[in-house]
Amino acid sequence: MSGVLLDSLAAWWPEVILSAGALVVLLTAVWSKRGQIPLILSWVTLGASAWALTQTGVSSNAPFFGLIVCDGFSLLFRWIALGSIAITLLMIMASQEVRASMRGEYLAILLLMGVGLMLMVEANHLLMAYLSIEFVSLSGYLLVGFPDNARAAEGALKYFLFGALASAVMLFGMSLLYGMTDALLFPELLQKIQPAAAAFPQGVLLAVILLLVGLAFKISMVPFHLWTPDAYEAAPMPVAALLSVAPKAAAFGLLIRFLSTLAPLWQDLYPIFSSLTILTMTLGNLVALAQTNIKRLLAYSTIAQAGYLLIGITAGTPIGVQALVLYLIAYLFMNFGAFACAVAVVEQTGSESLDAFRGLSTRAPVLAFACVLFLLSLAGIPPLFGFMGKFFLFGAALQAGQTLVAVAAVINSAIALYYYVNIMRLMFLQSAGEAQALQPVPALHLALGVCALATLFFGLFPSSVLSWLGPIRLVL
Amino acid sequence: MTLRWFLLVSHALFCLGVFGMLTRRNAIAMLLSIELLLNAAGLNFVCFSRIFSNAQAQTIAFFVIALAACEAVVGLAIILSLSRHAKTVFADEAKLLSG
Amino acid sequence: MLLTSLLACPLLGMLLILVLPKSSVRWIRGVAVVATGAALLVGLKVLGQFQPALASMQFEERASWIPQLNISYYLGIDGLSLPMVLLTVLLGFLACLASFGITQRQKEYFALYLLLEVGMLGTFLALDLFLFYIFWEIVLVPMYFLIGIWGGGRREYSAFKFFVYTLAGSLAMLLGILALYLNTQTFDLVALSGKASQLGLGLQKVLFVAFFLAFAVKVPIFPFHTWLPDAHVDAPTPISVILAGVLLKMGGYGFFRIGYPLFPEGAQWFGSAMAVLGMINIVYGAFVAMAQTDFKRLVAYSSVSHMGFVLLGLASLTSEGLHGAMLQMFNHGIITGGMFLLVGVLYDRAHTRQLDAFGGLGARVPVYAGLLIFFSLATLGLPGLSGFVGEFMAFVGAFGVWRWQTMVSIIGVVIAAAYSLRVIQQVLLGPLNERWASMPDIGPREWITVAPLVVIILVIGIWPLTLLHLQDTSLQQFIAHVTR
Amino acid sequence: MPTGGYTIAFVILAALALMGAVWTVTLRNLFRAALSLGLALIAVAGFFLLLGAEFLAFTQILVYVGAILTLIIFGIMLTAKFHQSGGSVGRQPCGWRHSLAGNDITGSVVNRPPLPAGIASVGLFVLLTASTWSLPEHLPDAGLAPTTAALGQQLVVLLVLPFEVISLVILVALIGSVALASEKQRFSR
Amino acid sequence: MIALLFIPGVPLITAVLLLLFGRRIGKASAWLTVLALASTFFMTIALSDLVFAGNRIGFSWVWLSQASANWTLGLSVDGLSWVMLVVVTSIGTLIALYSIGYMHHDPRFSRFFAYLSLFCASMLGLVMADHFLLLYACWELVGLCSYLLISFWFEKSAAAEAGRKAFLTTRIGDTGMLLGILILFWSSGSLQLGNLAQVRQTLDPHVLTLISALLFFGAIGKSAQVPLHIWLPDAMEGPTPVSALIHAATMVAAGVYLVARTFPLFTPESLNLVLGIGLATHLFAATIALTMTDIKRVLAYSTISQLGLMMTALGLKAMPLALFHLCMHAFCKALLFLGAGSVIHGTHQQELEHLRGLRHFMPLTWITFLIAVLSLSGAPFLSGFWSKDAILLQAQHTMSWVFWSLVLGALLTATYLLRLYLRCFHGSPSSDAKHAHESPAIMTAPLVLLAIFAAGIGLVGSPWMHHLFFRIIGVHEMHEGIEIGMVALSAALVLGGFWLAWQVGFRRRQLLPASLRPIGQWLYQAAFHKYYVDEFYDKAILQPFYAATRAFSRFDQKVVDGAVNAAGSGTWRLGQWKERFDRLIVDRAVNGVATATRNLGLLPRLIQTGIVHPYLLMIVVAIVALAVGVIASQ
Repeated sequence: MSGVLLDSLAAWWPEVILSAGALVVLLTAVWSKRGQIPLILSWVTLGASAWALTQTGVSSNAPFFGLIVCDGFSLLFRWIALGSIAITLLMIMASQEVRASMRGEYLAILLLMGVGLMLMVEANHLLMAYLSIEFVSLSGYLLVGFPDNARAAEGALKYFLFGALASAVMLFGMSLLYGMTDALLFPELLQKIQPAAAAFPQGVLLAVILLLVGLAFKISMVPFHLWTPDAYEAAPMPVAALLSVAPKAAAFGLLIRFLSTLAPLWQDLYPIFSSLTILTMTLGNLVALAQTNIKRLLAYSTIAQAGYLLIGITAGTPIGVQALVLYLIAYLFMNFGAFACAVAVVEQTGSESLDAFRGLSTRAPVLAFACVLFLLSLAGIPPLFGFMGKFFLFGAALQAGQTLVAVAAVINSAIALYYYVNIMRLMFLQSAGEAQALQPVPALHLALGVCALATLFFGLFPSSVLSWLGPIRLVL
Repeated sequence: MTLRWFLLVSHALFCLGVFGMLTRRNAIAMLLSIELLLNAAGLNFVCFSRIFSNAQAQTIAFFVIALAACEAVVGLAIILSLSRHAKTVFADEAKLLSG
Repeated sequence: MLLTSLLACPLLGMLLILVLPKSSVRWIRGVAVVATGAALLVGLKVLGQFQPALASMQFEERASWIPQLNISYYLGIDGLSLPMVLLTVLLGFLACLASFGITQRQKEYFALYLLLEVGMLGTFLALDLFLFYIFWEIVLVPMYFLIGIWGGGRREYSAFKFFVYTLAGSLAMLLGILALYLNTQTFDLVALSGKASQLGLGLQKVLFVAFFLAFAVKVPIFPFHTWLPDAHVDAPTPISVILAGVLLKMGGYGFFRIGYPLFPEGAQWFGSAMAVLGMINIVYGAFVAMAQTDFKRLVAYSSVSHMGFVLLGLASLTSEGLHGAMLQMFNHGIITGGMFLLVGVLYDRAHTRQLDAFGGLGARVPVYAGLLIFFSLATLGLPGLSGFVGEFMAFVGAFGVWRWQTMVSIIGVVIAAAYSLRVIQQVLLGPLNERWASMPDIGPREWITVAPLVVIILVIGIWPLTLLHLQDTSLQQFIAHVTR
Repeated sequence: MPTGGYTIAFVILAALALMGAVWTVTLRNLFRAALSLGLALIAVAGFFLLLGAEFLAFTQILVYVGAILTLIIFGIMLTAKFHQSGGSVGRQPCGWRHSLAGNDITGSVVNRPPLPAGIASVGLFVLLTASTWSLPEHLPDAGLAPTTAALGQQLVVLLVLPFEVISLVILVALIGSVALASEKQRFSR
Repeated sequence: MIALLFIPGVPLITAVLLLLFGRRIGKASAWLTVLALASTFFMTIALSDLVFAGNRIGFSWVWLSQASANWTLGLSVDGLSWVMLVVVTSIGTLIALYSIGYMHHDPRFSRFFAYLSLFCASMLGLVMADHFLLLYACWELVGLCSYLLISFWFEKSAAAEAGRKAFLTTRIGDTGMLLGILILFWSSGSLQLGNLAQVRQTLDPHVLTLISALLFFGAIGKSAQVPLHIWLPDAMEGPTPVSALIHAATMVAAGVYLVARTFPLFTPESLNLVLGIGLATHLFAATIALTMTDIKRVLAYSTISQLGLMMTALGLKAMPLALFHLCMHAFCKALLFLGAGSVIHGTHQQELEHLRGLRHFMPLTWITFLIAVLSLSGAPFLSGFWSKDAILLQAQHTMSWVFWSLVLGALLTATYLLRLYLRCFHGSPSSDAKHAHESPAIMTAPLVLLAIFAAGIGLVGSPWMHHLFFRIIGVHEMHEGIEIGMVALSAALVLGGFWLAWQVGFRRRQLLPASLRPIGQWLYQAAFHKYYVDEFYDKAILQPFYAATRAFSRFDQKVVDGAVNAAGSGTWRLGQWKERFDRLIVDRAVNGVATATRNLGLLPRLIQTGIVHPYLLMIVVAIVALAVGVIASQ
């Protein structure tokens, strides 16, 4: 018995370290309300967890009695989760807005959210899936609501209400699915879904759709995207950045795992996915066109990006999944980078309007340059990382015969160019006027540097990332 | 006595919860509706656990209760925060966000 | 390593400029000139070592880049790309000299300029489809900024229009590249020309159209041309030169390197449409050019007209027609490049480009007048100057295949004469407009930028074989491959 | 339990649960709505009993009715002065007593128009019922129901991971809520 | 024979030198030009032995592609081209000489000679070309030089405009020629000029007709035939030596030369076309010449008319005669123009109103002018007589109506020429004429030399010299002897013309009966206004053309570009609309009409407000819809 647990723990050390570190941070926070100690401890925790993650081998047997799996697929997502937390931490350090109300609790919740994120991609059991989603959601609501102002509270409330409904619907779907299959573990589910679907065709499909709603909500898939702009706008920028990347990535991981479990139903589900994929990117892009607030613009941009990511799922092939993961990694860097730029601008100008970017090339050349890099990468211009991701995604769609999706994606890329280039236009083509030069913030520049370097380097030399994707063998 | 009737009840609870979510303007009232939703799901799990004689499904209902508590706590905290800042508990009256 | 060093010259120059302080304008300019000059020298060295009799790729360089996808860093030159490379390094150098007139944000300007040159050269050198696409797209970004920051008029609008238009086209190509790869498992252009032409006719058609869209925007082919007048007009002079001189050629080169060899049947299926489009370009562009009152706009539309000959020549798939198309691309780069330089000279002095604002400058600035007349005559296709040879050969090649299209296109020649003469007349002839009574004649730096072009126009016009023999072998092989 | 009694119990519980639920979502008085929720929750606990899940039934009553509902009622009272729509804060004296009496919570402003929501909910209900109608109908004997002991076994052995995780979740919820709901001025100044 | 390259090469190099260093060379540039042209003349003469022996001297080089022999360009000299060479080089040299005096004070003196050399080089190239491509190239180049020289005094708007008109009008003709060349290439595969006779054998007659008609279209433009004649009168804006060389003697005759050179391609049908156009031009231009009052314009229309005559001869299949007339006309007309130039130089006037009685003040000019007039009018035994006489004879043998038309034409020719002559040199001197002075020797010397040619050169084609001219160009069966009737006719025509000119043109008598006078007046007005052809072209072609260009331009901006912009802004609006949809429509749709009306008043606020419930409702509706969709589609 304890042998099983010990074995299981061997694969789970990163999460254990993260949880323990979070508790320690929480404790120290009680003593030093505003000191640097919690922050340092957080970094130590993250470092230790990352180190543990490097030591974690890919195990084929599922730890904790099969409740979770620590395969190559989840390993990548765990890295994404850790990376997101780390970059968010950097941005928090740089953000005056957050530092003003930053407390140990904040950091602890952030670290614990990391545990939730990792669990999401490891989940191999309906309960674990639900639990981890709730874990991430609850910490998300709290992080959004943390700043001591009405806007944050309002955003948190909205986020909470939408999220609660979505997860409740999902739970209900899970209950129905269980009722028709008598299976809670994913492998078991995979075996029993076929007979169940034969016996209760409508019931199973309904259950699956209810179940997918929760995940669709997390990845801001249209029509479950409506919370996104409000929550991002309300949240402090670093948190918005985190929400735009980490839960989304984890939800994609879980979604893929779910769908590979429900593979026999894919034929029935894929029309939904292909149409919603097109809808998501189109709507995200079109609405982003009309935005004048940088946070909202980025929010809609992330919706559109989710649409691109969904292509990987729509394709339903191993290549598709690999492309999705590749794009997620790219997305991690470029989206965080874009948010980091926004943090720098919003923090120092106090304005969330796009006009705050005016003349940035003279006010903060390095920042502007990095920002261009991220925007171009988001727009999918080679040789940046984002392009590589898109290249694979489009290729996967074509390979799967989803020409319509690929064409829609291409048209959307052209539309999206408008609002990305619009920011570039403001930064470089417009004169700064009265606006002040920006002061460089070291932590932020570190975050920017890391993201920019990754965006450029992996764009030029993607083969290393591609080799990480090799182990992914999930098929929908 | 058949499963169908239990399911009817749970579905009814679920849909009433949804109805509440859609009609209640007061955030706390919406919180109440969420509890209804979760209960409906819990009831389902217990029903099915009974059918399949699966103890694990029952424990899920247990976890659901715990998570419902967490949600209620977080939701209330947010509502309190909002009421302190915006002096309202009406979900659609908070209008600082522009969308 | 010759070709890599060709790419490295501007790239290193760009990196060097990035680390130079913003204020040392003199150094920045120096670095840019040295970088582009070095590229020019390397280009000439390539020309010297190039063996025209070989049909295969020369100076090949290959290194694995993304092994998972069979993508390699694969460069090479043959008779089709060599003229384009020469054009690029030459105009790159001359336009760099012409860029000394840029008075603000020089560091950014020259860095972007050199990046642009890297992209253009890479496009012409790449033999890996993926690499080609990367370079193709790299060109967009610096161009956007170069027009948008240093341009005039509605520069933001024009820059964006250029960006979006071209990107939209390239995205179609991206899909095409992917589909091609999925069917052939390679990006190697040399291998592809063997493999892809085995594809079914239906697929070839679809792929050809996908690539066509990308190239059509760049060429530009009616109705995808409207970015061009705006971009040309609002770009600063050196960038107009590059835009007209090199960027448009990327589209035509794309047809030669990819569109036709990879999808011969598709291309032949598209041939009649291509001929009609070429005809429309020629006549329509000329008509619209005739109505322009802005000098640059007129030249821009004349580009549309002239690039039509490339299409016409391409559509013919005859030796003469293809020679003509290739030659026309080169010539157009030289002639229109020079034309834009001259417009720039005038604009620097007068700060207007309205044709009717001038008049009688012929007596005031005789050297400039001579040059303008020379380039105008080259534009209208006067025999003895290079423009004629390309147009004539395109006509000769196309006439046997696309009879009535060619006949209609000949109207374009007349209108070309009409608008070219109109330029001469409105700017140079008639009584001198007193506003310009003290206008200085062309200066030494401007002379240096234009003089090589004059020589090239004359040399090719009189002795086209200088250029034609470089591409002859490759073109013969091209024809044999496409029409097999 | 004989079938007849079972059915009667079921009917009574169902009636209670639905009544409680309907009141929860329709009563204008929030305090009463909360109490109605309590009624529904107790009815559900009754169902748990009927289904042989005694432990869960007790948990339900303890945690839900005992803790959550109490918490919510406290929440209602804490925010009582804002339970009036239109942002007319402080226009008239109103405290939790008033809200308990249902005096100040007036008219249509409490709820949104019910028709579209009703249609949607009924649609959902029809959908759910229709698609699960074909599920097997029989309920096995009570003797086969999992016992509390089995439940405990599950919790500490097989489900030890979620058990630990939910403690983390609760931790997050608690520290977050405390931080969020408390007056923060003294921390942030 | 690579030495052939020198013939066009020497003037070309001169031109390049003058273009580059003209200002430094200064006045010497004129002499350089004269030297160059004279040397080409002597080179041409040096070739005479070979040519007289009936040889075809050639030199060719690979031009475009080694792969195909079609693109081997070449120069060659045979009798036909040799004759043209002689004309061009001799007249060119003399006119260059003349120009030294005429252009003496011009600020762009060297530039003028540069252009002149360039023209001669191109013209020589045209004449010697052994390949259609080279021919076409030189054809365009002479057009260019014509343009440059017409617009030489570009400060005058009229001159600038005239140059452009000339270039464009001829270019229209050139496109026809280009098309003809293209058809020829694709039907025969060869563009060599040397083997046209063989080509003729292999081609379908209809194709031949098409090709030759198109080539002739080029000739129409260059030789200012109806309907493309409009440019030549305007071209008189150029300096007079230019008019003499380019627009009288050489370039305009290139059209005739082209038809002569490609004569084997012409079929009876196309020759009929040539005949028709030529004859129409001949008479048409002659009538206009009768009414013109500008000395150079009279000559210009005369040129058009005479070119028409040559075309007529070609149409009568009398190619050698046409060529003969070409040469004779070249000398006469060059002389006439130079005389006119001398008059203008001496009086600074070119309107006949202001020129009277010049013979006393400009005797040399007067005499030479008279010789030219008589010669061109066909006074017996002068040069013009021989050529015109032969053509008349030919017409008489073939078609009598042509003959009578030509007789009429000859009468008109004599009339307008003598009218011109009389009004210039006779009568009481006008005020301008009184200040006139004879031109310097550098100008009169060429006049005298040309006068000798104009009077006597015709003998080379006369029976008296055994039709030497025709033998040179390879025609051996000419009928010997002089027909007395023809001589008499010619003399009668000259006399008749003189009488008319004297009565009507000089003394302004009304010869017509009163009843016919309105018609005469009407005809006169029509001719005086050049039959309103310019106006017609302006209304029927130019204005519509400009309107079309503007329409195209508007189309480009409004429709093509507009579509793009509309797509762009449409997307943008769609974005805004979709956002509104999110915010507003969802809300309204779900709340029903009643709520919607209620919300109308609150519209601005609603846009501002984050709406929770409609979003939630949308989620629920979406769930239901998705589920129903999936289940239904199962």
